[in-house]
Amino acid sequence: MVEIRIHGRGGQGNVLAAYLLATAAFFEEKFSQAFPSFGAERRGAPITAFVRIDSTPILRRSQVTSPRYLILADDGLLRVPETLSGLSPEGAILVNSPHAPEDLRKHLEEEGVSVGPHVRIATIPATRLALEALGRPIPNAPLLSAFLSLTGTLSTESLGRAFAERFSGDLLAKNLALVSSGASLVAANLWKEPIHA
Amino acid sequence: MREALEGSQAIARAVALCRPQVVAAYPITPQTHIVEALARLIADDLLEAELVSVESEFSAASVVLGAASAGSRSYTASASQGILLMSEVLYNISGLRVPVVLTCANRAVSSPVSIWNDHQDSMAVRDSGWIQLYCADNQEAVDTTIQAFRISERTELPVMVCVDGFTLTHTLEPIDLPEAGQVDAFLPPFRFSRSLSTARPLTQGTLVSPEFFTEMRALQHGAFALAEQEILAADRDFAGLVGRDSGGFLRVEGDREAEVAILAMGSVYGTLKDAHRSGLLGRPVRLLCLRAFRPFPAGAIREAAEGLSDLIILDRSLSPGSGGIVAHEIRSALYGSGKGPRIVNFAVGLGGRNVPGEIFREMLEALEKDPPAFSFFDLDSGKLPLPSDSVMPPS
Amino acid sequence: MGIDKERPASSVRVNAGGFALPGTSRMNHTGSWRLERPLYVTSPSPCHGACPAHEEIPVYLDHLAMDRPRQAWEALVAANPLPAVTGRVCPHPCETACHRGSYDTAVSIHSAERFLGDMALREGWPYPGLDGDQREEAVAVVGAGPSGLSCAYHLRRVGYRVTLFEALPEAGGTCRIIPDYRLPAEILSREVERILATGIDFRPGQKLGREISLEELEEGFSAVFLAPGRQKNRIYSVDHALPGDLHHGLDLLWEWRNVGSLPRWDRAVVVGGGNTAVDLARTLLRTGSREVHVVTDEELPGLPSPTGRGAMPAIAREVAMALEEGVRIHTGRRIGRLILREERVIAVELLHALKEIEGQTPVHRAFSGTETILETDAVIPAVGQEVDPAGIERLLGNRTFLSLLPTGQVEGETRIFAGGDACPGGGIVSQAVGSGHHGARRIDALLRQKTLSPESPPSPIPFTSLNLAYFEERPAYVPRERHGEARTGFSEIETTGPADEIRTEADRCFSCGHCLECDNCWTLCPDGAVLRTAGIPGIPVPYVFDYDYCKGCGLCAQECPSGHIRMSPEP
Amino acid sequence: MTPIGSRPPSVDTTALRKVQPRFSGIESGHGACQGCGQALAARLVLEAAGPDVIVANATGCLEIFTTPWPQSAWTVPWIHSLFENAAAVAAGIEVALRAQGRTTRVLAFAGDGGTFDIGFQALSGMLERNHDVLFVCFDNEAYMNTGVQRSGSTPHGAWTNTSPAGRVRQGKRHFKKDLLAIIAAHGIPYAATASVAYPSDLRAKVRRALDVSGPSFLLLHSPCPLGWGHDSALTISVDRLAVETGLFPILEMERGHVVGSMKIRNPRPVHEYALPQFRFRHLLAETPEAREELEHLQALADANIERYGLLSDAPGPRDSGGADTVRRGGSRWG
Repeated sequence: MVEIRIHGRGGQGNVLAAYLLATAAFFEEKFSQAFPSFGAERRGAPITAFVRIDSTPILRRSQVTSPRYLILADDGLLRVPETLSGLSPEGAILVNSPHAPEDLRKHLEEEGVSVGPHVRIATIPATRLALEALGRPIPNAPLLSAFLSLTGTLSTESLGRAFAERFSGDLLAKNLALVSSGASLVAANLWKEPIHA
Repeated sequence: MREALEGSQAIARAVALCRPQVVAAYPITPQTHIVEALARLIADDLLEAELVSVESEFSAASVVLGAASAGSRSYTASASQGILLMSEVLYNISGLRVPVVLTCANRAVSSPVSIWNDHQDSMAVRDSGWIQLYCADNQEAVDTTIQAFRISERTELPVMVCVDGFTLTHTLEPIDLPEAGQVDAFLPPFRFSRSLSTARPLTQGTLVSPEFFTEMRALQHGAFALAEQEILAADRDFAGLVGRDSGGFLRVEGDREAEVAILAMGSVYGTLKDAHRSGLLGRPVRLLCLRAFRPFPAGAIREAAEGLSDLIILDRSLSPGSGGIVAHEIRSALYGSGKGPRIVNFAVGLGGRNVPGEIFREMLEALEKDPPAFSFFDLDSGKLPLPSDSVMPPS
Repeated sequence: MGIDKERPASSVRVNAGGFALPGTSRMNHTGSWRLERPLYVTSPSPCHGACPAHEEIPVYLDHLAMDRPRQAWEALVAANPLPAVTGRVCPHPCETACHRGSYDTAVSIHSAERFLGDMALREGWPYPGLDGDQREEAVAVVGAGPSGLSCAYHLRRVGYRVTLFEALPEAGGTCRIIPDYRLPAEILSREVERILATGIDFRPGQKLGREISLEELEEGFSAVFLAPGRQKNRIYSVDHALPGDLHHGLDLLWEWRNVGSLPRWDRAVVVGGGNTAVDLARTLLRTGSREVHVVTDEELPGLPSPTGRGAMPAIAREVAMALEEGVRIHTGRRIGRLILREERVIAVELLHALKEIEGQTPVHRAFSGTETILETDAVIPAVGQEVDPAGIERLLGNRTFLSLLPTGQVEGETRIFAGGDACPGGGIVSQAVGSGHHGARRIDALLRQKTLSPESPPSPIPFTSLNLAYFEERPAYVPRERHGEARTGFSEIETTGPADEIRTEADRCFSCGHCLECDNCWTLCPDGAVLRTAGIPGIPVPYVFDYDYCKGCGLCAQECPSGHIRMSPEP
Repeated sequence: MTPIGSRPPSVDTTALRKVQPRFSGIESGHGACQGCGQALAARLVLEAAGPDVIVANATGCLEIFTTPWPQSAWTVPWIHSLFENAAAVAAGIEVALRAQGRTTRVLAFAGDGGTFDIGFQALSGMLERNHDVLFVCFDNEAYMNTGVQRSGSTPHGAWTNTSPAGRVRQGKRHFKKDLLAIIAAHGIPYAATASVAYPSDLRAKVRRALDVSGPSFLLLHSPCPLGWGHDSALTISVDRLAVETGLFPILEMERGHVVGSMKIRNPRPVHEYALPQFRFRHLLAETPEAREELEHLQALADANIERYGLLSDAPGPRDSGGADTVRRGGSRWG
């Protein structure tokens, strides 16, 4: 089972991101689950959403406390103490950030935030891409497609289908363009591992 | 001082002896006489209190919540629908751990509409976190009311004093009212540790995350263990002053060695005791009168049930689809405690139906006929529709 | 967890009723939500951008509005040591640029400047900032006009030894010939004296190319600042004909200043469109001439010019007053011919003409067949002056002005700087002051071996950055002036405003790009993340952002009336 | 980039907070959304009311974002009971204080749901019984805490999740309840409306309300960037337009009679108000239905202006153009 935790801020569409991933998995006839951290968080406050993907039915209903992957909607979230909590020591973090992973790691170390030595980090400038394409800083499409490309968990085509479930017309076209551009920014299958990891 | 008083008047006088600063209520039968009496005491300057005649029971409960939170001894009374309309606030008062005393003039809950007595209203809010003490007679109602304030203020749990509507509230009988000095000696002036105050500006009524909710609830539940001690201490201490007790958790009377017992709550117990004294029961019977329903005195009940072969439990409320509520709780208290008695649960006196003394002998006789675990004992099956009766109203 | 497991005491333990202690939300650093942070950014105001002397106008207007006139003056003289002079004679481009002008009426900045200048003279306030570390290096400044004085002053402020050479017996330069009705001589003298008293070694009567040479200066000083002005009259002739008693306008103004008398002409024609022409025309009217004409091929100043025609360089307000006083200004005319009897002029022939600006260069055109005759007793050219090349031939080459490098030096030089009218782009006193200040900074940079980035003109904060909802239309201060009969003598026309009115006027300033200390940000932050620091010792700013809690909503920036807050991506 | 003007490292903000020349009833660190109008409004109310108050707060955003146990943003004694009973709890507090001879003032805080709708009965009872309580309704015109559903206060034509704009509907069909008229009918000593866009007016009204004895009521328009769908920076600007269009009249009433209003200096068309807000965006569509609804909204605004005589005859310091003119050096926000 792949367990993913998405960190973002209220109002950025992070719960939607989780739903999109789970929907994409459904299109590949996998079993999936996505849910938010049910809370009273306001727009702008740090929030989390969870995704599970597996090839067998998922029974677990508990929160994802030791994820394999983190998807962060902005690099400032790395400073929120809860963000890194429980991340597998061999886990990986995809961050929406204009900075290079090494710079981010260095910067965090200077601030006393320690990311484990074996934890991999990748970054893509999803906000900039989204602003260019959508005019709004909603980083979902490039971020999710980059994640799928890195991990090889699902195809970006399935992600595109998931987008098509929720969007149409011009907005869908722009999001689909972002899906391809996001995927092209990272090395495909760099983080690939068997789904029963 | 002995006086011939209607139950409601007696309760109002007892409340007044406790010197509440705020009384808030909304009229509902059969509670009205209590509040009317308090209003007269205030009008005649026999009680210095603010009477807030609110626009609903919801606000009555909310006003006493606010008033007690702000550091004033506060009292309200209601019944039936009023208790249910209050129910959201009742949970809130207890969750906030605010000391308040409420008299429930027990009455059935509609529909169908009934203004008459049973215990459905207080039972409906038995999980709201209130201490519930049921009174068997008006003297107990007076004494329990006074004790209730001390219990509530020492435990920071609200107390509901349950008094059968009409049967007690509208019944005049001689009552021994304690002297003001006795009550003052028993009940110190109101003090609430978390009183709203600019000197210590606490925030109350917060949002508690899953991380802490269980602990909050555990703390509230734990307060009921303290409440057990305080109920016993209040009854003992008050008895020391006035020379009579109100039964602690429960009374065990009649033939204490008998193997058959009948348990009742509220005013029916008097009729039961009378039947026993009058020899109407026809055999030795242990008589149990349960006073404390919350906290539920499981230990005391197990002790009282020692050596019983049969225990008849009278319920004056119903959980439809399940059965009597008191019986459920007692059954679970006795489960696993060695060889427990057979428990037979009878619902009686619902919606104010009269419970005569003769009925208890019939119950005892019914024991011989292998009765079901639960039944409506005073049911007139002839009044039930026949299978052939149309469910449609005549056009 | 589990019923029988004892757990170590948690740092957070529940309480009865779930109460919380006051103000404990502070443990929640909501600053982590922020994607953009507000910054207090002081941006150049349009008035500052337009001020040739680079005065920080919103700063001193703020002090003045808050009834701190001395601090206001000190902020003012940080840029311009001659405020009583410029407050009178500057055409105040600041007021033209003032954003308030796009809202109701521009702030009367010059009135404030003048008020502060006068108040300082009256109170005898010394210049601030002269008690810093003194430096060994000596700098020579040539020319004690406004540019040289400004340079000397600013050099003294950073501790240099300064020797100021002046060809004339007195300092003040061309400002000396501004008529008293515009600038009383006493005001100029007192401001000049105050500058000279800052420890400047003043050497009057020392002319470059006469008593001193450039080489001597280079030898004896670490750096040289040349501000010789334009002292040589342009050659004037019409068809090579000249009256025998030709007087140049500038010379007449000097004569009036030094001797106190002028030749008596019943009628006079002054040629030219500059301040000299206008000053002279008005002076002639005041000293007995019955009819004074000004002839120029330019337009009246201050009018919208659809065709790119050149306007008179004279100050628009002065031209307007000259007209009020009776000076007859013939715009779009040129003298085609002098009509002489003997060597005396009796009339001039006027032609329709115009001056057009094509690219950077003016083109003069005249149209025959439009001739008219204007009778006169004198023709006085006031057509401008040139740099006197004496002593600086090496620097001039074949040019008529001193050409500067971006770093302030005269082209081809490393230690010789220049400013004022001798360089391009001069003409008004505040420009001269500004060029002196600029030269001082460049000299300081050279001597300290600092690199100053080439100064790009400050880009003023746009009008749209202001939040006008917070401003109210308010009547502007109108300077009091003598009119009609009261304006025939040499008493000052405009008077310095009363303190309360000037203070009120200063308060009309929008403080574009500067902090008004209006409390908007402090009042309107939903997160209480703006803290007021005004009045707290040791904190030089009126507010600080508490980034521990600022969520970056941008409300403060939106509601800042003066555009002083800017949202910037989180670093 | 180098932050210009960021906090100089020597500034001790904790110490600085202690010397702020104002009373802070709500501390920083609360969890309100960026640009929350209600957080600002509540702080302004308490600034004017001062520390000698007790607050009874209804369920809603304000309650949630200020009190995630064990934290509290409040520095005044504060109690939250339920959604619909803030007025009654406040009444109880007030009688208790009266009984004890304490002079602390009692405030009840609720959103529009807790005032116009579910809390209305308790409010009416509190007013009728003449409790010395200032009830402040933070009116953001929908149920925001539960995710933007329509309330009795939602204006006509506004989108909410339960009054969506669609093929045959243009947002809320019904009108904003004229609560002030209902409050007025109680004949209480003082009732007023105010807006966060005019803090001076707002605070003056809080003080005036606390000056009277007996019940007083303040309807405080406070934008919700989330629920109204506007940029978080525009909270004040949008609410200024609410006033300047006439959609939210600023009024003062004594004993049910209008005794004062904020005149509108330059009335703005409602489309200017609609433009920055998602909840009205459908009214700007190029369809006859949208146009009609927008005209309807304009008519409602015009009707308010007419009904209360809101047009300004001459510019004045208390009209919509002059009420928040800056004063150099602060202190205008009296």
